[in-house]
Amino acid sequence: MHKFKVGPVSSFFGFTIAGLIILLVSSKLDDVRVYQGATVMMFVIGISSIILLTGYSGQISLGHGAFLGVGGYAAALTRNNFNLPVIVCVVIGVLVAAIAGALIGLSAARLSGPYLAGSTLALAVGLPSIVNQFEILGGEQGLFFDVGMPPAFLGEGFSPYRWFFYSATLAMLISLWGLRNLLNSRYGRTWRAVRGNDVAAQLSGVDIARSRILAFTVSAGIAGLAGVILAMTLGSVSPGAYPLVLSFSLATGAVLSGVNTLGGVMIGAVTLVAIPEIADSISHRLGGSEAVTTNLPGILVSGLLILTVLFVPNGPVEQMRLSRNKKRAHAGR
Amino acid sequence: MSLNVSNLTVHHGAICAVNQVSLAVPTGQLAAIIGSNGAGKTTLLRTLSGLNKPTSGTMNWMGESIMGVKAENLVRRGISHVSEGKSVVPALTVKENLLLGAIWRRNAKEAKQSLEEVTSIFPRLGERIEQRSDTLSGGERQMLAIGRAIMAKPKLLLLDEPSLGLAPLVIEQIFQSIKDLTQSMRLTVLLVEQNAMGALKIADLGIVLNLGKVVAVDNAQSLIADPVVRAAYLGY
Amino acid sequence: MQINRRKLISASAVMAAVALAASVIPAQAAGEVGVTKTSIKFGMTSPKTGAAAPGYEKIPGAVKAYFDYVNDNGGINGRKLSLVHRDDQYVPATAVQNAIKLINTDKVFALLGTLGTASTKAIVGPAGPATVYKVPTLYVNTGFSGFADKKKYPNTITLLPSYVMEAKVIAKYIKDKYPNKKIGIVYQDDDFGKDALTGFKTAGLKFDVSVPYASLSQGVATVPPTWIQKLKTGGAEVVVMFGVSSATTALLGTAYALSYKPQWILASIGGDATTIASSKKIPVSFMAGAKGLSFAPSPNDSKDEYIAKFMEINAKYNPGVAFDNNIVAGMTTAFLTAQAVKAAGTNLTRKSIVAAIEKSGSTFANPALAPLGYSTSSHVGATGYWVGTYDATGGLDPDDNKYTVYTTDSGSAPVVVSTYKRPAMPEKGLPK
Amino acid sequence: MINLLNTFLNGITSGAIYSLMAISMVLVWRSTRVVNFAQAGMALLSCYFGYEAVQRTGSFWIGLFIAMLAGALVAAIIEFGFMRILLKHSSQGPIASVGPIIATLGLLGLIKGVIGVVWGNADVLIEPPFSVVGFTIGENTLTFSPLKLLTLITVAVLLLSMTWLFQKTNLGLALRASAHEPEISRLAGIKVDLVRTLGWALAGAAGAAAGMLQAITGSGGMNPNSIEFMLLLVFGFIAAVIGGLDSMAGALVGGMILGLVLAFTLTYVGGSLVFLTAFILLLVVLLVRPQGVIGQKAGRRA
Repeated sequence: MHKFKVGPVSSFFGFTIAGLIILLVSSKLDDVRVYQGATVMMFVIGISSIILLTGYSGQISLGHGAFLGVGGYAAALTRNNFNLPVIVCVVIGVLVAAIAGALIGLSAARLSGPYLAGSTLALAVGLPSIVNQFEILGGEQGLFFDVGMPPAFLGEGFSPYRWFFYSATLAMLISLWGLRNLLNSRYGRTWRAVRGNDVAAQLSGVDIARSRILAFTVSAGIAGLAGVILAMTLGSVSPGAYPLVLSFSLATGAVLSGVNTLGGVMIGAVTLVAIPEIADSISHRLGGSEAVTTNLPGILVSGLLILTVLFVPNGPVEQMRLSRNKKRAHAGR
Repeated sequence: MSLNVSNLTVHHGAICAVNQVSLAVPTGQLAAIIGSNGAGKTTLLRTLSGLNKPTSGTMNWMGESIMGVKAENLVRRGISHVSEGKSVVPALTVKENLLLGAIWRRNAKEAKQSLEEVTSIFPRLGERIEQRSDTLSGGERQMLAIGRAIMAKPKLLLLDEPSLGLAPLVIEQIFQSIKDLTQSMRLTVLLVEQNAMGALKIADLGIVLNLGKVVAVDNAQSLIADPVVRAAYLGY
Repeated sequence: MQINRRKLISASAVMAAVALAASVIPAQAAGEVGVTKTSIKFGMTSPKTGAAAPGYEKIPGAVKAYFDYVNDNGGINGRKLSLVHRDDQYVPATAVQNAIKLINTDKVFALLGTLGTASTKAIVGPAGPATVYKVPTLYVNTGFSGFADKKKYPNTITLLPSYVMEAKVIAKYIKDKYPNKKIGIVYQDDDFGKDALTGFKTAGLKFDVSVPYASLSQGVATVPPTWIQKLKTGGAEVVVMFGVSSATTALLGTAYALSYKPQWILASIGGDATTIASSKKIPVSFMAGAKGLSFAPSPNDSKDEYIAKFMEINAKYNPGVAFDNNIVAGMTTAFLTAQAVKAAGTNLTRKSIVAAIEKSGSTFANPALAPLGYSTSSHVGATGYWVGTYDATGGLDPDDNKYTVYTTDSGSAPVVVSTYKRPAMPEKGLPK
Repeated sequence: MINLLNTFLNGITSGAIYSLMAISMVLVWRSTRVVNFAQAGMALLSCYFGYEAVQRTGSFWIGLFIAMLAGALVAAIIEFGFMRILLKHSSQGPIASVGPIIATLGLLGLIKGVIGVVWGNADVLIEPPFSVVGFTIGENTLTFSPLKLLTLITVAVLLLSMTWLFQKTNLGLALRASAHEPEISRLAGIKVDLVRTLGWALAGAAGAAAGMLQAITGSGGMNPNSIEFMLLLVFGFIAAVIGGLDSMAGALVGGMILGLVLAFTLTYVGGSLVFLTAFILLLVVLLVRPQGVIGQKAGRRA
C-alpha cells in the first residue's frame, strides 16, 4: 500500500470529496439518522485511534473509553469554568487526553499484549471512581457540555443534531486526514517497523519504547477527540457516558474494520451503530420473547466479532486487497 | 533393512529443504548424517519423527509406512527423537524430564526400572535427580535429553547435533555413551552432526547430505578415508 | 494508498446508503403528534438489559399493564393508551438515541419515567431531544432535585421526592426521637449521597461517624465489613443508610454477620424490604425494628386500596411477574399519566398536558401519602415521607398505626408534619 | 486489634476467591498463551447450571459439583471448537497480538447474551449453605463466619487436589511439560492438543468454583451483566499478574496479596478508592517486577 504514495495535498481533495458526498446524502436524512450519523463519526474517530495503536504499533487497549472520558471531561470543564469557544475546548480535550495517554504509554511501552490488555481494562474500571473524589467533576451525574445552538446562517429551526453531525463529520475527516499523513510520515514507518519486528527495528536504530509511547500518546489524543464529540452529542459528560461497554465497542469496531489499515474504519463504525437496528427489525419479523429481543443485539455483535476474527482476521478491506493481489498473481502466470 | 527412506522430498514453504533423499539403515547400526549448514539434515530428522510434513516420497520403519504419522504416535512405534539443542524441559526436574520419556507407556513400574537403567548409564543424572534441569551443565542436559529418549524404550533413536556447543572432552563422553547405547540396547541410530569426524568415528554407516541431496553413502571408515569428503567436511 | 482513499470514500458511500434507508419525516398532520381520535402513544427509555437492569426491568411492563387495564375499560376520552419502550442499558448515549427515535420514528406524544439521573439529564438537558423537540417528559424516575426546576426544565415533570427532602425528614426524625445519641451514616460517595449530605446540613444534623463508599464497591466482598468496623469504632448508636439496595443489603448482611444491632434508619432508595429479603443473605426478621421511609404505602400492604388494586391489575395484565415496589412505581406513573391525559381534555396537546399537571396535578389520585407539589411555578412531585418501622416480615408499618407524613422542600423550608389527605381511589382505579 | 484481625480475615477470604479465579486464568495462559477475558463469563454460565442444580436438589455441594462439571465442559468445548481454529486463523499479522484477546471479548458478549436469553436479565440467587453469623471472641463478633471458613476450606481443598494432580500424576506432568515445551512433549508421546483441552477444562472448573463462592459470599445475585463477576475477572487477572501469570503458586500468592492490600486500604485509608488501589497495585507490580512477585525461576515452576 505504500507503493502508490499520494501527497497530503491531493489526498486532502479526496477527503473533501468524501465530506461533500456525506453532506449531500445527509441532507435527505431525518434527525434519527443524522444523530446516528454523528455517533458513527464518533466511532470512526475512536476506532481509528485503536487501529493506530494496534495495527500500526502492535499495542492493544481494552480501556480506551477512559481516554474518551478524559477528553470529554477536559473539554466540558474548560467550557463550563472558563467559557472558552467550543473549538478551544475541543483542542484542550484532545491535548489533555494525549497527556494522559503519554503517562499511561510510559508504562504501556514495557508491557506485552495480554498484560497491556488487562492493565488498560483495569484502568477503565478504576478511573471513573475519580469523579467522586473531586467536587469539580460533578460526580456520577456529570457535567453539562453545551456547545450552543447551530449558527444562525443555517437558518431558524435547524436541527442541532444535524449540526452535531456536520461537526462530527468535519472532526472525523480532519483527524483521519491528519492520521493518514502521519502514518505515511517517518513516524508511521517507524511504527510499522516496530510492529513488524522489534529486533530488526532496534538494530536499525529505532528507539522502540519512544515510538510506542508516541503511538500511545497520539492514539489517546484522537480518542480524546472522539470523547469530546460524544460529549457534544450528549450535551453532557458523566462516568455513565463512557462505560466499559464503550471501550469494548471500540476494540470490536477496530477488529470489524480490520486492525491493519484505516481503509475499512467506516465498516466497523457503521456496523456498531447498525446492529441494534438490524436486531430490532429481526425481532420485529420473528417476534420472539422479550428475553430474546433484548439480548439479540449483544449476541449479533459478539457473533459477528468472533466470525471476523476467525475468518477475516485482517479485516474485510485487507482481505479484498489480498484476494485481488492473488488474482493478479494468477493472471500474471 | 529396518529404516527405509526413498525419494523423500520436504519443502519449507517454497524452499526445497530435502530433495529426493533415499537411504536405508539396517537394524542395530549407527548411521551418521553429515553435511554443512542448511544441507537439510535437521529437516530430514524432523520429518522422520513426524514434526515436519513430507511433500512426497516414502518412509518405512520395520516394513510399515510412517508417512504422515504424528510425532506423538511414532514414539509408540519405537522412534525417539532428541531434537536439536538441549531438548529438555527447563521448568521440570531431572527426574520429571526422564519420567516424561516414559509417560506414554502408562506403567509406573516399568518407568521406575527404565529410570534406574538410565541413571546407571548416566550416573551424573542420578546425582542431580531432584534438581531443576535448567541448573544442569550443557553436557548433563544432553545426557538428560538422550536419557529421556531412552526412557521411551526406543528401537530407532534420532539424534540431532548432540555435540552442539559442548566442550571437546564432553563431546567425547557423549559420543562414547551413544556408541555404548547402540550396542547394549541394540538400537538403530540416525545421528546428525556438524562434527563430522567425531560422528563418523563411532558410526557404522556414513551419509553425506548437500543442499538437500544425498551425495555420498558408504561405511563410515571408507568415508573418513575418502579424500573428497575429508577436504569438504573433515577439514584436512 | 490510492486504493485506500477510494476505499474510504466508497466506505462512506456505503454508510450513506445504509443511512438512506432512513424514513423521511412526512409533513405533520393536524392534531398533536402521537395522538389520534382513538389513541395516544407514549414513549419510555430505561434499562431492560445491562448492569442496572435487575429490578428496574419490571417497570415498563407495569406501565403497559395499567394502560391495558385502562384500555379494556374504554381508554381515556375514547383514546387508548399505548407505550413504546426502548432499552438503553442505563447508558446515557443510548438513552438519548432512544429518545430521538421514540420522538421521530415512533412519533410518541410524550416521554414517561426516564430512569437514571445521567440519562434523564442527557435527554432533558439543553441539547437533549426532549428540549429540542419540546416534548414533555412526565414523571421522571430519579430523585435528583434539579429536574423540578421549571425554568431549567420547562417540559419535565418529576415524581419522587428528592434525596434532599428525604435527608431533611430523616434529620428531623432523629432530632425528635434520638436526641443526644451518637449518629452514624453510610452513604454512596457520589452526587446522590452528596445531595443527602446537603439535606442533613440544611437540617443542621451532624454525624459522629460518617462512612462514604464508592458506587459499585459494595460488590467487592472486602468492602462492607469495613463499614461496620468504622461504625463500631465510632460507637454509633443510630445508623442512617443512604445507599442503593445492593449496598443496603450488603450493609445489613454484614451487620447480621457481626450481630451488630444499632438503630437502623434506611433511606427509601435502598430500603425496599422485598429486594433485601430476596437477596437471601439475611433473614428478613433481622430488619425488624429498623426505621424506614416511604412516600407510598409498602408494596405488601394489601389493605391499602391502591396497592390492592395494583396487585389485582398486575395479576391479570402482567401475569407471572412478582409484585414489588418496581411494579408500584410503574403503575403509579401510568396511573398519574392517565389522569393527566384525562385532565388535559379532548383537545390534547403537548402544551396542554403539562399545563394540566401544573393546574391540577397536585390533586391527582395516587398511592403517594405525601402531597404532590405540582403548581404553575414548580414541577416538584411528592414532597415528603412518612417514617415507619419494619416488622419481622419485612413490611414497613407506620408508627402507632397511623401514617405521620413529614413534608418539606429541597431548599431551606422547615420539615413539618403534613395535614395532606390522600385522595380516595376513584372507582375501579380509573381516572374520573 | 479486633479491627486488625477482621481486616486480615476479610483479606484472605476474598483473596482466596481471587486466587481461584487467577489460577483458572493461569491454567488457560499456560496451555494456550491466551489471557481469556471470557473466563468470568464462562464461570457465570457454569454458576447458572450450579444454580439450577441447587434449585432442584437444595444442596449447595451438588450445585458446586455441577457448576465445576459444567465449567469444565464449557471450557473444553470452547477450546476444542473455537480456540484451536482461532489460533490457526489469526496466527500472523498485527491481528496475532490482539485477535485472541478480542475474540475472548466476543465470547464474553455471546455468553452474556445466551444467559440473558435462557435465564432472563433479572437477578437469580443462591442461598448460602452455612450461617453468615460471625464467630465471636469474648464479646467481639468477627466478620469471619462459618460461611467464610467454608469458603477458605473449599479453596484450600481445591488447591491441594490441584497441586497433587500437577505434581504427582502423569497428567500433571504432561500438563506442565506441554505448557513449556510442546514440541518436546510431542516427541515424548504426549497428545499435546488433548492435554491443552484438559488444561482448559481444569481452568473452567476452577473458575466455576470461584464463581459459586463469589455467588454465596457476595452481596448481590447473579445476572447476565453481574458486576461482581466482572470485578472477579479484573481482580483475578490482577492477582494472576502479581503472581507472574505463569505460576499457580504465584496466582495463590497474588490473590492473597490483592485481597489483603484491598482489605487494609479499605480499613485504614478510605472506602472510595478500592478500584484505583487495585489498578495502581497492578501497575506497580508490572513496572517493578514484571515477572511477578515470586520471581522468574519460582514463577516458572509449574
